[in-house]
Amino acid sequence: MEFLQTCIDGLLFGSAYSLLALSFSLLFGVMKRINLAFGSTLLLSAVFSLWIDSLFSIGIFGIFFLMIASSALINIYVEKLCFYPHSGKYGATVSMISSFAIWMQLDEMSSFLLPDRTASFPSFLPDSFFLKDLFIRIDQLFLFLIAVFMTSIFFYVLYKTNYGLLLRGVSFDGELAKKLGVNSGKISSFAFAFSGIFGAIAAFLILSTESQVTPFFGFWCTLKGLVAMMLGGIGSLPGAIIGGLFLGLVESNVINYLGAEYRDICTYLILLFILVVKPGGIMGSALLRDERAASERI
Amino acid sequence: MSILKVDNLCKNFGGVQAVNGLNFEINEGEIFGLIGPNGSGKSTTINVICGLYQPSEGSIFLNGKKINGFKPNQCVDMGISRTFQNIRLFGDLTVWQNLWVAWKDDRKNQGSWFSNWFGKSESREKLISELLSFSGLETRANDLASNLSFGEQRRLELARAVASKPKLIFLDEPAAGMNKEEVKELRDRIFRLRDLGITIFLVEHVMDLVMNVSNRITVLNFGKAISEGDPESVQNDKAVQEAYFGQ
Amino acid sequence: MSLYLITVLTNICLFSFIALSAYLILIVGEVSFGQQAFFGIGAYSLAIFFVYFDFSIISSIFFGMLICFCLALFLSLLTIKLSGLYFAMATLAFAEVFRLSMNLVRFPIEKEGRATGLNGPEGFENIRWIFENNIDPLGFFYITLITLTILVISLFILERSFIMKNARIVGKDIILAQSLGIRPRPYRVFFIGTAGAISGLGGALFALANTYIEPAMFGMMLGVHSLAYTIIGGLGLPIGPLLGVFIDIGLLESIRFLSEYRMIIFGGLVAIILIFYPEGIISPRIASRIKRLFFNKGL
Amino acid sequence: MLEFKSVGKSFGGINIFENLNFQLKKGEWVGLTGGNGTGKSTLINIATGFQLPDEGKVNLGNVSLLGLKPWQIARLGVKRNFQSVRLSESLILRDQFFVPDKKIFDNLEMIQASGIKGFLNRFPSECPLPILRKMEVLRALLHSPSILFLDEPSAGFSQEELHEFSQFLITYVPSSISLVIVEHRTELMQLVCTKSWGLFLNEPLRIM
Repeated sequence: MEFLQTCIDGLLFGSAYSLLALSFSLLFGVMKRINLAFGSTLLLSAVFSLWIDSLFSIGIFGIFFLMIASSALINIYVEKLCFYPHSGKYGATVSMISSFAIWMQLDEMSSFLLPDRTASFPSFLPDSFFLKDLFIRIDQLFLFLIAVFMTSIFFYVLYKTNYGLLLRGVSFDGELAKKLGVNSGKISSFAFAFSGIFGAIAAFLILSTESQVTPFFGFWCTLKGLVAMMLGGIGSLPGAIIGGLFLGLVESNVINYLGAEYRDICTYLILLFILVVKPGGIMGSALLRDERAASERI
Repeated sequence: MSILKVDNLCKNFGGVQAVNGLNFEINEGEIFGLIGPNGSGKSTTINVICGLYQPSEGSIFLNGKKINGFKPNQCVDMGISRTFQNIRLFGDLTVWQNLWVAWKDDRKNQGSWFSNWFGKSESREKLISELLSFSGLETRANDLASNLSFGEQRRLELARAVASKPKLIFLDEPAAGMNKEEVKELRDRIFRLRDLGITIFLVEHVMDLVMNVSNRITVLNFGKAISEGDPESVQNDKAVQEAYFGQ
Repeated sequence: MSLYLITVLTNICLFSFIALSAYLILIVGEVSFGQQAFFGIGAYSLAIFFVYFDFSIISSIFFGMLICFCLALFLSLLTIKLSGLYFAMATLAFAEVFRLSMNLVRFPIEKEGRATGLNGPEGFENIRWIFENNIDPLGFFYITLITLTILVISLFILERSFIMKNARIVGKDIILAQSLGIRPRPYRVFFIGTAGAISGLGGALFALANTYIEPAMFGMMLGVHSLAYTIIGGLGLPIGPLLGVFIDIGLLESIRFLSEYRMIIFGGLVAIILIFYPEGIISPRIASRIKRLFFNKGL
Repeated sequence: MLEFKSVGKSFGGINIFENLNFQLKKGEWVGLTGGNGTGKSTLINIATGFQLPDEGKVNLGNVSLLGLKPWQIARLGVKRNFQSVRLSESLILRDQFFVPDKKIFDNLEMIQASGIKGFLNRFPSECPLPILRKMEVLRALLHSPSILFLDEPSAGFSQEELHEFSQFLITYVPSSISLVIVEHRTELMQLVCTKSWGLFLNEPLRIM
């Protein structure tokens, strides 16, 4: 029963990781780029919304929508500054470093808006109930349900809408899509904004279950999203979901059986192990060094 | 009336003159052939006109409008589309989706925000199903493009070029690697496109095809036009024979 | 020189080591998020050998570097098939495992009446070599400067050898390298190993300078910073990373009067520099131009 | 020397070639021609180890090349150039031979006579195409090959440049080296090669 309880806790919280990993996977799949500033855009949008709330008291829904809007805008800013100018073979590294610099910038802005280092975040439905012997927090359950709902929206947008289709086209062969007349600049802005919106919803849910925001939240989001994506397998959207849930499961079990201080060690050990043994992650298939060299057009 | 006019087009890559002072004019509704030995600048010409490269010099007019320095997507919006020398498809999209990606809405600026994003457009469904039957791929509409055979992929590429509703299509070596039967089919398809009122710009190696379908031909060598005229006169031109077979 | 200036200069030298290690890995075409681990391992090994086992300072540093070299070799063999983001994440995982386990290891001792030794997140205090030997900050700055100079000079010598040239082809165009008969793997393994050792050397000096180390010093921020230094500085010559460190730490310090907005300005500045110099300020192309000016080899 | 035995290769359901057989003897200079998509480049890639055939054997003397890595094959003396010139944009030509300086000085005469000398201090973007192609051939020659594959070496050449290039090959490629020239246009082969092969889709290799 105790095991079941930890697993349920892990899955419920892991769904948040899944959302973060999906946002990452979207960008990596489309742009083949890593956006290190991702977490800090979420942090900044959260802090900014709280700040506006403290001035005009816009309420929890106001915060929610403001976070979505500001996160989308900041993501487009990041795209224009760090990703749009860099293309080509070395573009990946350069834009990663560039986004790192912007990460610093955004984090600094956040701490500017958050002078007390921590602020309380409005929580919703802070109740809990027992299902037989299982203790379940309503907001966590809500987080899980929203995550499932958001994931279906994610897939709907990607597979059933015009923009989603163009996005997948660009992700398969950006050069070709450009030659066929797809405005890839617009599509990549769209991808960034979309992942920003998506991440903002995830961040909102996470923050309100934790009911506070600290300056470490940005870094935490980036790392957890990256790790969950790598665990599941880069570029595979089901992989991102499974990676997130798996990460949640591992963490809650490690906390329960080994203690909280072992949580991150075990996560990283598992990540290292999976990278070495099955580099593609749980679901994906990685293009390894030799295969990549072979598939490159000679 | 001329649909495309190229005036003194030059393109050099770091000292290498790929295209050097090219002039030609294409009339609406004709099939124009561009031939020349490998490395004579045919592909560069296409790429410059389609907006992949900036011309170093000269100007390109489409329907009398200067399109120098347009981005590829702007060129497509102006009604230019193309196929590729090496087949390039979106391998993890279905045949149907491949056509969809290339499809352009007529009412681009009138459609509401919602219909641009989510809407099913009747004109799109209609055009795509027409294209599927045009290329003989009706039964394979929901297969992944990467599972098609060579010939089918070529046909899909051609159909995809038509999906953006172009006025002018560039075909970059569409017959490469095809056997006689397939070349014949391709010829019929090209004629059907012409009958639809689409102007065709054909770049080929396979002489049979070019000589059979083109109204006019320009022969390129070292980035310069060395001969132009109707197929017969080009075939008999001494300069052309030299360029192809040496002295 | 004021004490403040000396501290800044010493820091520039110390961080140059980790930047140079990131440089070597970037040359063979990889990106590592984990150089901070070797910086930390160097620091911790020095502290352990010096404090627990009373090794001489030279042999402590040497064994620290050796451990870093071996671990880096091990890591590169472990990740032999990985590249790009996969390699970066594997190194990050390795670095984080190291850092977090240092949070768990506690083995405090008392030495000459002072608490010292491994002590989890509270860190390793009282590595008192500079006090025992009466080395003032200026003296220590000279020590690091001389070490760094020797390192940079040997990298310049390496630059002219076939090893570096081949490594650069492996990093730049692995297909061409293979078609010329160059075996890519040894270069990769050797360079990652050496990078580990260099980073470890920097870490050891860092521990001596600070007299106090804690796991939080060796977080991911340090590793990504070292990458940023190298990318901004450029991959052309071994002084590129140094220039990067100088710009970062130097600029950070020089616009201190804007303290509140410092990172806001600097972050944007780096992004803008990268738009105009995507290959860094001393890019390989510029390095070639410099070589063309100065060494004509009679050809 | 180099032998292909019933080699087959297909990409994603498309047969590039099947049952391909040929033998390349020592010192033979062969031209290989064929249309687009007939697998000329694939053949080079298989011979130099960058791609694996689906079936068949590839032997160099008594050594099977299957399963060897490209660098191992290159060390056995099978060298190649690339269709798109592979020179690093950020290095001047002099630094792109990738051999010890001594070897460059030993072959200085050849480098000088081939007309590259004036360009040794320039970046590839500052050199005309023929120089870059010669540079690639020279680089391969300095790595002492026994078999050399040239993938479309004369694409984009003018008539004079082509003749100069063929003269360059005849003068500087030692006759002990087997040379395979893959070309669209047959001109260079006619000038240089002793025999030529044609590769056609779905047909076995035809000796012309």
